[in-house]
Amino acid sequence: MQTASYRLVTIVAERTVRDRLLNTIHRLGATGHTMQEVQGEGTRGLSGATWERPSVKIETIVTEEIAERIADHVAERYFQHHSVIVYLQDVEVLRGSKYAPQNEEA
Amino acid sequence: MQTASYRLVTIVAERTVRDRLLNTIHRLGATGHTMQEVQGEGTRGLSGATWERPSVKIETIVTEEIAERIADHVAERYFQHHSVIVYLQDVEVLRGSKYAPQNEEA
Amino acid sequence: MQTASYRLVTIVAERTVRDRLLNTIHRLGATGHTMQEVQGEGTRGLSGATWERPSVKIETIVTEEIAERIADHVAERYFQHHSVIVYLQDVEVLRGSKYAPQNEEA
Amino acid sequence: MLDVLLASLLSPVVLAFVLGALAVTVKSDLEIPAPLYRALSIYLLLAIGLKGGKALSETPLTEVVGPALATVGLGILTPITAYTVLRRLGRMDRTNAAALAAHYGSVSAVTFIAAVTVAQFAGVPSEGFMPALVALLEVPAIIVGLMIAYARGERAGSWRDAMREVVTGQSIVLLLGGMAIGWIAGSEGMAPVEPFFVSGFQGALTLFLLEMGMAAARRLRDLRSVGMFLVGFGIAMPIVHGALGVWVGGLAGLSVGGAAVLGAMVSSASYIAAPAAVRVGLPEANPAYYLTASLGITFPFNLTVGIPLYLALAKVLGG
Amino acid sequence: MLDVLLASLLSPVVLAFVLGALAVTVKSDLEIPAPLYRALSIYLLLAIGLKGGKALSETPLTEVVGPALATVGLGILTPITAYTVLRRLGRMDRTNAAALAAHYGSVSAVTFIAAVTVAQFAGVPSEGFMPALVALLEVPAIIVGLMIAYARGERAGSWRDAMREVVTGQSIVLLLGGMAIGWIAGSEGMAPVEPFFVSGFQGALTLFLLEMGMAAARRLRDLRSVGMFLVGFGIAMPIVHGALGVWVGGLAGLSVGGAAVLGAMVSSASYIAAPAAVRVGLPEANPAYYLTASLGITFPFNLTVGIPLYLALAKVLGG
Amino acid sequence: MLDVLLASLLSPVVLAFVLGALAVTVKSDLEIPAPLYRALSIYLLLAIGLKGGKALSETPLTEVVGPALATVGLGILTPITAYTVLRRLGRMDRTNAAALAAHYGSVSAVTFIAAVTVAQFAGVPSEGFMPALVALLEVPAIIVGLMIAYARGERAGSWRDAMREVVTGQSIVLLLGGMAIGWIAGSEGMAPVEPFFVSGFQGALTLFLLEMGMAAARRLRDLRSVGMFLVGFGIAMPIVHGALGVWVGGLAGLSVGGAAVLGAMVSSASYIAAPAAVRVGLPEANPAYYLTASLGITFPFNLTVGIPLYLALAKVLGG
Ligand SMILES: Nc1ncnc2c1ncn2[C@@H]1O[C@H](COP(=O)(O)O)[C@@H](O)[C@H]1O
Ligand SMILES: Nc1ncnc2c1ncn2[C@@H]1O[C@H](COP(=O)(O)O)[C@@H](O)[C@H]1O
Ligand SMILES: Nc1ncnc2c1ncn2[C@@H]1O[C@H](COP(=O)(O)O)[C@@H](O)[C@H]1O
Ligand code: NA
Ligand code: NA
Ligand code: NA
Repeated sequence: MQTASYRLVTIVAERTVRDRLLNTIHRLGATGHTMQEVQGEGTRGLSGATWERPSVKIETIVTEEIAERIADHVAERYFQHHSVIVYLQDVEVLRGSKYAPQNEEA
Repeated sequence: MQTASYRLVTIVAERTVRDRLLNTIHRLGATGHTMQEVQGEGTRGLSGATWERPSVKIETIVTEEIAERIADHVAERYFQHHSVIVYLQDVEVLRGSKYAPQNEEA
Repeated sequence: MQTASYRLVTIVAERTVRDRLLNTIHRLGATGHTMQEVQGEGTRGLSGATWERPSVKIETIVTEEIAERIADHVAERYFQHHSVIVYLQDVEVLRGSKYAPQNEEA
Repeated sequence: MLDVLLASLLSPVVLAFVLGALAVTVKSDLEIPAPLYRALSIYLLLAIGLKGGKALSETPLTEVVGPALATVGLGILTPITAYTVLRRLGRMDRTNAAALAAHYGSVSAVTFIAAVTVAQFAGVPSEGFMPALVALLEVPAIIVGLMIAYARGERAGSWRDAMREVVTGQSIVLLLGGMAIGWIAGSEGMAPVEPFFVSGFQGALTLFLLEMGMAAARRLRDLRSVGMFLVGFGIAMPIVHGALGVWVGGLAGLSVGGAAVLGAMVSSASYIAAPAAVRVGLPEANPAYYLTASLGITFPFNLTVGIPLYLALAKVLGG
Repeated sequence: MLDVLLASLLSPVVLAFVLGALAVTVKSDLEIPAPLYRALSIYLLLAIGLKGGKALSETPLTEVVGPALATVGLGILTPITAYTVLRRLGRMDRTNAAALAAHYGSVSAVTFIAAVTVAQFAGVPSEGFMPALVALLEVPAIIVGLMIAYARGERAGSWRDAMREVVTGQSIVLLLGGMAIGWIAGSEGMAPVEPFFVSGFQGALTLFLLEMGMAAARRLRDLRSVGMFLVGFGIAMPIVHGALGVWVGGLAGLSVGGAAVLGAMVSSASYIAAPAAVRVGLPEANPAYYLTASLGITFPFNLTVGIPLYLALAKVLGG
Repeated sequence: MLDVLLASLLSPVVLAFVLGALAVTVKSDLEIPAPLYRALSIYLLLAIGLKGGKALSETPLTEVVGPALATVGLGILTPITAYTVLRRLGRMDRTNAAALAAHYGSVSAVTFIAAVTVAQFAGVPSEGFMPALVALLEVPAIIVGLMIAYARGERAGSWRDAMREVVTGQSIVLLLGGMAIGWIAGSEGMAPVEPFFVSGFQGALTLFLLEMGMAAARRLRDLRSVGMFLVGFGIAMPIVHGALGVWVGGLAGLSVGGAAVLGAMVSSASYIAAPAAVRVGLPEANPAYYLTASLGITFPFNLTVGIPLYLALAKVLGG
């Protein structure tokens, strides 16, 4: 099994910022993302309750460098006023090249 | 990018214990959680199939100490008779203070 | 808190291969799995959009050895022509024995 | 008898159940989205309640008392018969026997609906207040079943949580709530919502049974694991309880149709309210037993053979 | 008056709302699947639009102009009154006051529907083109509310994004879109879809209000955090705005029923369009305030007491 | 001709499609919950089947044989014509040409429904057993398309899995299953479920097309990537196949309406059954091609211009 190390960036955000977040992520170099609807609770109270649009959890596997770019951008642009959190983890992926922009082997 | 290290506690549980679990988690010091509906299979067979209420996956980012408290509580209170699993991972978060009770900087 | 180290294998795949994937995973020794519907975007474009069947994210906690078997199988069998990705992470679980085939203590 | 059997077997509702089972057998990728299934069950329970409540608002209480008492009595008796059979003949451990007792004492709303439709079709409509009896039959058996278990020392589950689960469970809330609404609103107030809750009912039920058929077929795969005795139990017990229900229903003054429907109710095994309560109150009981028996064996049996049988019996006793 | 109050209080729609609230209070495990709730709200908004559009296609424009202008006027005025009250009497900070102003100036579609039903029932049906007024009332107030906030320097949110959110929001698209469809198709084209969108409407609304009741009850838990003043505001402001709406509606030439419905619309607080826009345009505003007030206090008040009140007022003024 | 064109263009169903497309264009946050979309497609397919089955139970088999054979013939012929055009004129690689052939040989259920509605409206209703032909037309083309591909050496996908996917696919199961149910239950048995499956049909279709419009609009964004030839193909091929269908339908003894509907069926491209099968059998084919062409180009074309065209043609040939 030939794996490569990448970063898994997870963003949990209220629905209103979803599309802007997705655009940014891909603009900053992510080659893909996986998304699901979630409900959550945090310092701003409940989010994604039935009667409002569900919050989303966005996961993207990227290089260390792009991960930082994404995290920084989200922090600066959304933290102050939106229900958004970001966290990073290491992952080993197969087909590493898949997750690096213009497929430079990772 | 200024990150802090925390623990990501993930609990997958049958629906019946959901609300009790959420209360406990927050009582034990979690500042928030993210939750989604899942289907699963394990030693107790299928759970969350269509005709019954879906199982839930609860994720909470907490300090090492609170993570242990939660894990221990779940183990002792639910493992014997309920479809519940718990696992822990390290995560790097932005805005570390967010996840520590009464915001003591982490 | 008495934890054991295992591998968390995450597979994101288009719906058509779901059942075959689940069978394989369990055949290769997984004792369980957790699954949820997701939407995604990658090199093959969007997957799991409204009008088609949602993609799935399958997570299974297994031993290092089984993790490799699963990853290799998926890579060889699905990568070329299907929308499938796989990544691995370390997790600490309670009740380690639960995730090892024929319950040999981990 | 035969024509009724055929008519009920060949109704779209039953055929949809068969189609669902077939779809699973041929490994079709047909899948009913879970939210649709849940939406339908909420709709069906609320609709039953509304209809029952409206009927109650037009029925003199005296007519209801007899059948109501009979129903509660059966709800207390049947879990005990079931438990005894399982322990004596089945040599089953106490916990699982008690869990199954709770299921077979309680009632399956869908079996009830099917029975009402068949009776209607057979020209012997049941009383309009029958849904009230469903609500009455659902709870006691579950309580009795759990009591049997708790009567025997230490339990993993929580009695209080289990009771709360029973009385605040979705099916009770929707049934009783719907009945209250229908009763308060009366036929005049109900008129505007009837196109949705009454005309649409049979169709929604058809869609619901499509998924039920799929769920039952999936359950059947566990048949081996539950053993032949449970299979026999899942067929014989309903017949006994059904006959009992028909007989008592007649004594309590129900019409032929009403007695038949009560028989079907008593014979049926709960697979929504009871499992939820048992998971909380008797978590150590094995779901494979009570789900396979109630959903995989008894429900299909009643839907196809049982209901016409109870109807025939009611005609014999009642005519 | 009283009979109308009772009739509206005891309609299945309102009772379903109460049932939902009760279910939350007794901690029932009843849960409306989120997709069902969203499906129902899409259905209801589209249905309102379709009905309104069909009605418009049969109404001479001249009849609509007056009420339309009056509605827009009220949509601009009411956020200002609300803002002033909140700042002067409530000593509330500018941001939250502006956010609440946007909500109370805009309209709640469900309150509108309930009002139409009650007026209908009370024998004073409202004009068929009323849905057009809902679309007209929804937007301006939100814009005014945001303008008030943006008029005061630096903002976290984006004015452009907020405007886009308002005018391309789901409720506007479905209302206006539905109206366009209904208007173009006309009564002949609409006929085939009416069993679905017209006959089913009241029933779907009942199911929808079941969840609304649950949401409102959950919101009420935050009551403490919002303070007594907001509670008073959530009841007094609707009465003032409602009376104003009834009065202006009458002057604009609406029938008694129409004036009552306009009153209900003006008095109501948006909890779908406005929150969405405010989250984007005024993210620093606290949702606990505007959601609890509009969903937890004003909506239930209007549904139960408000609407009959405005109707009575309309009869007095109009008769 | 023109009045029919208008009538069909201005029907709520088509207008809803346009509204959906517009919503995407203006970047509205309108979103149809996926489970609702799936629920609607299950409902529509089952409803078509039920109606068709009921009609079959009332039709002498002899009337059906001719059209049935004609349909199967067209299902075998059209994928070949499509493949040839794509290879010869389009210079497209074998895999993608075969994939597209499977789609254009098969049928789009929604196009079928729309055609039935338009014919109905135009006063030339189609035969009641037409849904049976949909089931017949869906499968063969997909098999032929895959055979063409597999005839040419090593394949990534699995022929067996693909075949299983085709014949056990959700649309076939629901169509055939529904037909069986409707046929067995007959008009008497169907009566109770018709308010749900028949009266509600057009409205549910409207909601469904709202999402279809959104999906088509999103697909159109990929237009650049698929190239001008495919756009032309997506419009010209349906016209040719449609004309062929109308002509053959007439020869096979279908009424004017029936011939027109068969034309629409033959001209349409599958976007549910075919994609599912192709993903399994020809995973190396590029979805951007077959989805954009069938969903983004051919479907809208048929819905707006195609259907009235085939109807006009049928009148000319038939009258
Ligand atoms: N400690 C936490 N653990 C997991 N998820 C969290 C945590 N805190 C916040 N979240 C998620 O992030 C969302 C926004 O958080 P907040 O801005 O604090 O309300 C919440 O709705 C949760 O879904
Ligand atoms: N090995 C595993 N990997 C991932 N999830 C699991 C695993 N085992 C159990 N689960 C999840 O935990 C739930 C309860 O497990 P169990 O109590 O073993 O039935 C299952 O329904 C799954 O969702
Ligand atoms: N970089 C990525 N990060 C997260 N998920 C991804 C990534 N790339 C692909 N995926 C997921 O894997 C699925 C298949 O990817 P692909 O085969 O590249 O289209 C996508 O639909 C996404 O759900
Ligand atoms: Na029973
Ligand atoms: Na207002
Ligand atoms: Na075709």
